[in-house]
Amino acid sequence: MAISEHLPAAAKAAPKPRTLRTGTTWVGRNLPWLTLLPTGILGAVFIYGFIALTIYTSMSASKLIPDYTFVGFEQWVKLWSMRRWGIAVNNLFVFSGLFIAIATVIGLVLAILLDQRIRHEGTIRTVILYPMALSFIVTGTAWKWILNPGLGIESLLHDWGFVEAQFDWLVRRDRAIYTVVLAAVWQSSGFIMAIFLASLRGIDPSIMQSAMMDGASTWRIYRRIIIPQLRPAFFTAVVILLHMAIKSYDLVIALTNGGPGTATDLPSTFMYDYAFDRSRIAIGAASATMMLFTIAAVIVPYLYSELRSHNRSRTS
Amino acid sequence: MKFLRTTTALIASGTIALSAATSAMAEGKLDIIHWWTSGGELAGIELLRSNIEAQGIEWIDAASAGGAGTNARTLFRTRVQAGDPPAVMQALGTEVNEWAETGILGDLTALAEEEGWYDLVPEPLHPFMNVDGSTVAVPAVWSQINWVWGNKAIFDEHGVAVPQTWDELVAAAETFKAAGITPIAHGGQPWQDTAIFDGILVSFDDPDFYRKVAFEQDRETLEGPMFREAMERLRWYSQQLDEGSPGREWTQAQAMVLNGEAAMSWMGDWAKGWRVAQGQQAGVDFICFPTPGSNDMFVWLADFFFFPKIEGEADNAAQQAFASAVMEQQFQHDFSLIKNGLPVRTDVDNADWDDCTRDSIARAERANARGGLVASLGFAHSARSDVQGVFRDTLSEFVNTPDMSVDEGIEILIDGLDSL
Amino acid sequence: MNDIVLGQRSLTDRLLRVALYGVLIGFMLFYLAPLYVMVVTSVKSLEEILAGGLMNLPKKLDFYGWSEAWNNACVGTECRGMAPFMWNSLIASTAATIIPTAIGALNGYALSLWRFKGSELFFGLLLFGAFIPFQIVLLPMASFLGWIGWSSSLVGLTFTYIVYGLPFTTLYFRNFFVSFPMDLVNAAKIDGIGYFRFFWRVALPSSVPIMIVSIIWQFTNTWNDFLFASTMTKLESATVMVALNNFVEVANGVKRYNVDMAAAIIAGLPTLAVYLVAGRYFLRGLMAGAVKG
Amino acid sequence: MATLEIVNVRKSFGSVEVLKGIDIAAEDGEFLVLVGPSGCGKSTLLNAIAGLQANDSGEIRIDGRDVSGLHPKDRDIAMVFQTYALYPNLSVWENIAFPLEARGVSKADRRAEAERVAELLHLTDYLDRKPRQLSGGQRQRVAMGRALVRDPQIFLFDEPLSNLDAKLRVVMRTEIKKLHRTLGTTMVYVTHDQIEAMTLATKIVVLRGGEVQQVGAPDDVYNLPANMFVAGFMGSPSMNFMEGVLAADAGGATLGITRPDGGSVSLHLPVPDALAARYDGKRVVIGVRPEAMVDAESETRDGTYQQIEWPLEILEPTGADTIAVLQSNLTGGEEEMVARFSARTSARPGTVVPLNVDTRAVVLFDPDSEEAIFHAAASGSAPPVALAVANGSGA
Repeated sequence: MAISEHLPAAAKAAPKPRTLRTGTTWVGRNLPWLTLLPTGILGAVFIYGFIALTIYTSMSASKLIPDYTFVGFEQWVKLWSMRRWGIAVNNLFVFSGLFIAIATVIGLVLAILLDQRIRHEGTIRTVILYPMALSFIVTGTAWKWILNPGLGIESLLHDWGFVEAQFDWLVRRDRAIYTVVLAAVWQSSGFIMAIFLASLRGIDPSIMQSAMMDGASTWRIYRRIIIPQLRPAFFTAVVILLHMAIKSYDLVIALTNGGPGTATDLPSTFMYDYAFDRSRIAIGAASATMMLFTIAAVIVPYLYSELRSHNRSRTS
Repeated sequence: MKFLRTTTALIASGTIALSAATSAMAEGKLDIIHWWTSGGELAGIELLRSNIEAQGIEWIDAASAGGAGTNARTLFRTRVQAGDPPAVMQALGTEVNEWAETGILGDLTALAEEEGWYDLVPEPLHPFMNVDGSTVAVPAVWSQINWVWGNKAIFDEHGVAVPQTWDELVAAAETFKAAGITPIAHGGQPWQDTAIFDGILVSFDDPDFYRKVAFEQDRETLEGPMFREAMERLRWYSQQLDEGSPGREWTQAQAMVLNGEAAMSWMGDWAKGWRVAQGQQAGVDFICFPTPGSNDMFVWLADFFFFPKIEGEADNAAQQAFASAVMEQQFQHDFSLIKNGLPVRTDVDNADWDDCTRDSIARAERANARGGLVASLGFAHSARSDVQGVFRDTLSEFVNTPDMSVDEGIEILIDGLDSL
Repeated sequence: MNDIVLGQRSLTDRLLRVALYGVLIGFMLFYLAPLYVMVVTSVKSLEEILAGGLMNLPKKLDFYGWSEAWNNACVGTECRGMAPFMWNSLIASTAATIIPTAIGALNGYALSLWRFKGSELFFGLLLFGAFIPFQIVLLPMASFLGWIGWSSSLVGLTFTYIVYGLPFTTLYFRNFFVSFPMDLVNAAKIDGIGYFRFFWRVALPSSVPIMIVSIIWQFTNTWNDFLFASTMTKLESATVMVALNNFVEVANGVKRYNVDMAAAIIAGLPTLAVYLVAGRYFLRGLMAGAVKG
Repeated sequence: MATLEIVNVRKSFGSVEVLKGIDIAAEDGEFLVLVGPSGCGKSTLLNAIAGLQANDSGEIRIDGRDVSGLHPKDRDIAMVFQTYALYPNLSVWENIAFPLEARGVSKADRRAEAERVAELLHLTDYLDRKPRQLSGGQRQRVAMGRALVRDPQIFLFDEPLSNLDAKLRVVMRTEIKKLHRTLGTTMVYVTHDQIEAMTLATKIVVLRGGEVQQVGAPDDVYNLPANMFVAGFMGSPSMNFMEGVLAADAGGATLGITRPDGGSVSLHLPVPDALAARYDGKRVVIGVRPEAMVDAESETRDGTYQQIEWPLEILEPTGADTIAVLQSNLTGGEEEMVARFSARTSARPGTVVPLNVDTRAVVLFDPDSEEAIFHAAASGSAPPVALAVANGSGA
C-alpha cells in the first residue's frame, strides 16, 4: 500500500510536478510540521544551540563568567595536561570496562537462568529489576553504609567470627573505584537481564528443540546456537551500559563524592567541579564536550544503524 | 561617573546616618546570596537581617545550602550573566579579587573613608577589600585555621600535655595509639585535607617559608628540604587517622573527639562554634591549641561580602547600609561571639570571649608583629583558586594514597603548578 | 524454551535444578540486601545501630528515624523535614510528566503517521538529544534560566525537565504510532477526518499503553534526577533528591543512620511504588528508551 | 454515480516509474477491476484515484471533473482497505458513522444512518461492539459500511478479500457483487486474484509493470487475450503454451510442433491467408486453455478437435477430474502444461498419450513481441477493439 510512506526521504524528494494537498487551507496542509515546530525550536536552541555554545565556550577565555574571547584549543591543551582529568579519564576506562563486562555477564547469566521455566519468574524479575527504579542518591545511602569499614560488611564479618576479614575498598584509593563498579552493576544488571530475556524469548523454540533432537547438550546449545543469536542484544546492552557509564554522576556523588581524594573522579564529576565549584567555565565546557564526543562516537553510528534497519524492515 | 558615584555614596551614607537615628526612613531592597545556613553563621545572618530590616530595607534572602557555596556561586554567576546581579554576595578570599577584575563590582570607597574602615580593619584583610584603589568588599568575620581541638578527658587520662612541638605531637599520638585511641579524627574531604596542610605549613614557625610556598609557589622552596619535611609531616598525619576518614564531614570528625573515639582534631575556629553549640566548654570539656610549632603564627581565612553594581539609588543605598551594618562595632562584637570567629575590627570589646578566642587574638597580634599573620592557602586567600586547586587535588591524592612517596607528591604538585 | 519432555528427570537434572534455584536465590539476596538494610536500619534506635549487626532485625521497633526524617530533618536552614521537598519534587515531576507526554504524543503522531520531507531527519536529530550527556547543556541552561529570571527556581527546573524530556516522549509515541496501520490514516483522509480529529478520536485513545510508559518514564526520571536539580535549585526550590543528598552528606555531628535511611526510603517510595504497581510498563519504558527504531 | 476517466496518468517513486501512462475509461455504474501481479502498479493507481498519492502527470476525471490535486475528502469517493482500517477504539456504529461525524452530522442522525447501513450488511446485532470483538468477515462488512454511509460517487476497494479465508472470500465476493447490483454505483476494485476479477468485473483492466495490458469484459480478456502475459495471468490453471513453426497451406496453416522428447506433432489452424503468408516458415507460440486440451482416449469430441500425442509426466486427481501435467517445449523447457483429463482416465504417466485439442479456442502469439496474432474464437476476424487500445499504449 502507500508505497511512498515506506520510502526513505531521499526518494520522496525527487522532483514532483504536482504535489497532493493534504488539506484545504495552508495551515491544514502544513499541520504535521507545524505540530513539530515548537519541539523543533526547543531542540534547535536547547539541544543543538547549547551544544554549540558549550563547544565554543570550551575554546574561549571563560573563567568566572563566560568570556567569549576566542583562544583556540588552549583550554583543551590545559585540560589534557591536568593530572586530575587524566585520573578521571583513566577511571572512566576502568569503570566502564568493568561495569560493562560484569553487568553484561550477570545480565546474560540471569536471563538464561530465568529462561529455564522457573517458578515465580515474575517475582524474581521484579526483585532483580527494582534498583532501576530508585535514584542512586537513595540507594547510595545504603551502599555507603554497607561498604563502610566500621559499620558495614566488614564489621558484619567480624561479628560472624572472621576477625581478620577486611573490606575497606570504599576508603582505599586504589579500590574505591571497584565499589562504584559494584554499586553500578547492582543497579543496572537487572535491566540488562531484561534485554537478554526479551531477546531469548524471541528465539524460535524449534531451533532449541531440533538441536536437542540432534543430541546436543544444553550448554553446547547455548554456547553455539543461542548466544550467537543474541548478538543484537549484546550490542544494545553494551551501547546502553557505555552511555550510562559516561553519564554516571549521582552514583559517584552519593557513594564516594569522587574520593578518597580524587580516586573516583569521573569526567562527569570533574566537569561539575570545574564548571561550578571552581568557576573554570571553559575547562568545564571542554570536559563536557569530551563527554559528548565520547558518547556521540558510540551513539551516532548506533542510532544510524537502528533507524536504517528500521526503515528497511518497514519497506520490505 | 566616579564623581557621580561618590556623590551618590555621600548622599546614601548621609541617609544611613540619618536613618540610624530616625529608623525606617530608607527604602530600597537588599537582594543577598549567601551560604550561611547553619548554626552560628545562620544566627549571625539573622542578626544582620534584623539590623537591616530595622532601617526599612526589604531583605530578599537567597540562601543556597548545597555544596558549601557551590550552588550559591552558580546562582550568583547565572544572575550576573543575566544582567541581574544581587545586591550582596558572600565570598571567600581571592574570590573577591577575581570578581573585582571582571569589573562588575560597585565602589564603596567613599563610605570606607567616611567610616574609616582601613584604620579599623587589620591590615592583612585590606588587599581583599580594596582592589586597585577601589573598595569593593567588606569582611564579616575572620578565623584562625591552625587550631587543634583536643578531648580534655583523654589528654588528662593519659597524662599528655599540650604538644608544643612536632616531636611532642608525635609522642602524644604514640601514647594515644598505644591506648587504642585514634590519635587524630579527620574528615577526608579534599578541602579538609588542604586545610590541615595550612596548619602543617606554619608548624615550622617560619613566615618566610609560608610566604614562599603559599603566596609565591617558589619552585626552589617547593623542592627544598623544608617543604619535603612538610610533606613528610602530612604523610605522618595521614597515618594517624582511622580507616573511615575518607569522605567524612568535618562535624563528624569533631564528634569523634567529643565522644572520645579520637584524641584530637585539626580544624579552624568554627569547630569551636560547633562544640559550644553542643554544650561544650573551652578548657573544661575540650582544649584548644595551635598546631604544634605555630604558636606565633596565625593562618586566617575571612568571609567577605561584595557588592555588584546595580541600578536604582534606593538599592545602592541599601548596599551601603548593609556594608555599614556589617562593619558596625556592636554587630562585629555580637557576630564574632555567635560564630566563634574573630571580629574584623580591632576596637571590639573582648570581655565576653572565652580563652580560646582570647588566645587567638593574642596570637594574631604576636604573629602580625613578625609577619606571621598569613592568609590561608587552603581556602584560596594567599593564591588564586586555580593554584589552590592544584594544591587541593595533589594533597588530597597524597593523603589518600599511602604508598605515594613524598618525592612523587612534590613532583605532581610542581607539574600541576607548571601546567597552569 | 525447554519445554521438551525428555522422559523422566534424572538425578543430575534434579540436582541441577536445585543449583539453579540456589543461584537465583543468591542473586535475589544480593539485589535485596541494600533495601533490606535500609528498611531494617530505619526502624532501629541509634544505639542499636552503632552496636553493630548490620543485617540483624531490630530488637525493638523504633520509629524515631521516620518521624525525624519526615518532621524535623534539616537541610540547610530548613528543619521542616522531608515534606516540603517531597512537595517540590511532586510539583516539578508532575508538570514535567504531563506536558512532555502531551507534546510527545502529538510529535510522535506527526512523525509516524504524517511523515513529510525531512521528518525522518527531524526524528533522528531529536533522538540524539535523548542521548547527550546533560553536562553539555548544563552551563548554557543555567545561564539561560538566569537570563529569563528563572534561576534556581522550581519553574526553571521544571522547564529544563520538560525540554529534555521531549526527545524521550516523542520517541515513545513515534515508535508506537509507527506500527499503526497506514491504512487507518488513509481511510481517515478519504473520509475527510481531519488531522486533529483523528488524533483525538483515534490515535490518542489507542495510545494508552505507551502513554503509561511515557508517564512512568518521565516521572521516575525527573523524580530521580540529581544533576539538573543540584545545579538549578536553591534551598526553597530543592527537590527531594537534592535535599536527601544534602541531608545525608551534611550531618551535623554524629550521623543518625536511622534518620538517614528513613529519609532515603521516603525519597525513594514514590518511584518504588510506581515500579511495583506498573512494573510491566516501567520495563517497557526502559526497553523503549534503550532499543530504538 | 459517476464516470471515471484516467488519462495518461504517470507516477514515479524516485527513479522508478510505477505508472507509465495509464488510460482507462469506466462508464457510470461500471464494476472496474484492476488486476495484475504484485508490483504492477494497481494499488498505486487506486491510491492515485483515491488521492492518497498525487499522480505526477495526466488527469483523473470523476464525472468529467479532473480531481488530481484535490484532497481525498473532496473527491467524493469511499474506500475499503485490505486491512479494513477500522478505528480500533471506536465501536462498530461509531466506525461506520465516523465520516459523518467529521461532516458535523448530529449524533442521533449518525446513529440512524449507521443502523440503516448495518441492516443492509447484517451488522445490526454488532453495532456496539469494538472491532477486535468481530470476526474477519464482520470487520470486512464494517469497512464496507463505512464506505456505504458516505454514499459516494465511486467506491474503491483495495484487495478487500485477501485477508479472509477461502470460504469466506467466496461468500463476501458474492455479497459485494450483490451490493453493486443494488447500488449501481461505479466501483473500482483492485485484486491480484484473477478469479475475483472474472466473477466481479463488468470491465477488467490487466496491468503489468505500470502499463495496461488489456481492458475488456471478463469473457474477452479470457478468450481473446491480447498477449501472452494476459493469457497466462487470467485463468487457473493458466493457458498452456507450445512453440512451433507455421506452414501456410490451403484453408489456413499447419503448425508443426517438436515435442520435448524429440517427436513431432502438427495442428491445422484456420488462420487468415495474410497472416499465414506473413508467418510462413516462422516460429509462433500457440496458447491452449487446459479445458481445451482433453484426454483423447476417454473423451471423444467432434471435428473441431484435433488429436496430438504428447508425453505425460504426472497425473493429479482432484476428484471431479484429473490434472495431467505435461512438459512444454518452450525454450528453456522448464514450463509445464496442464490438461484437464477425466477422472476415469486410463492414461499412464511416463507414456505418450493422445490429446484432443479444441482448435476453436486456441490463440497464436508472436514469440518476439508476445502479442496475440490470431484468436480462433474470434473466427479469424480482426483482433477485438480492446486489443487495439492495449497495443496503442504498449507499442
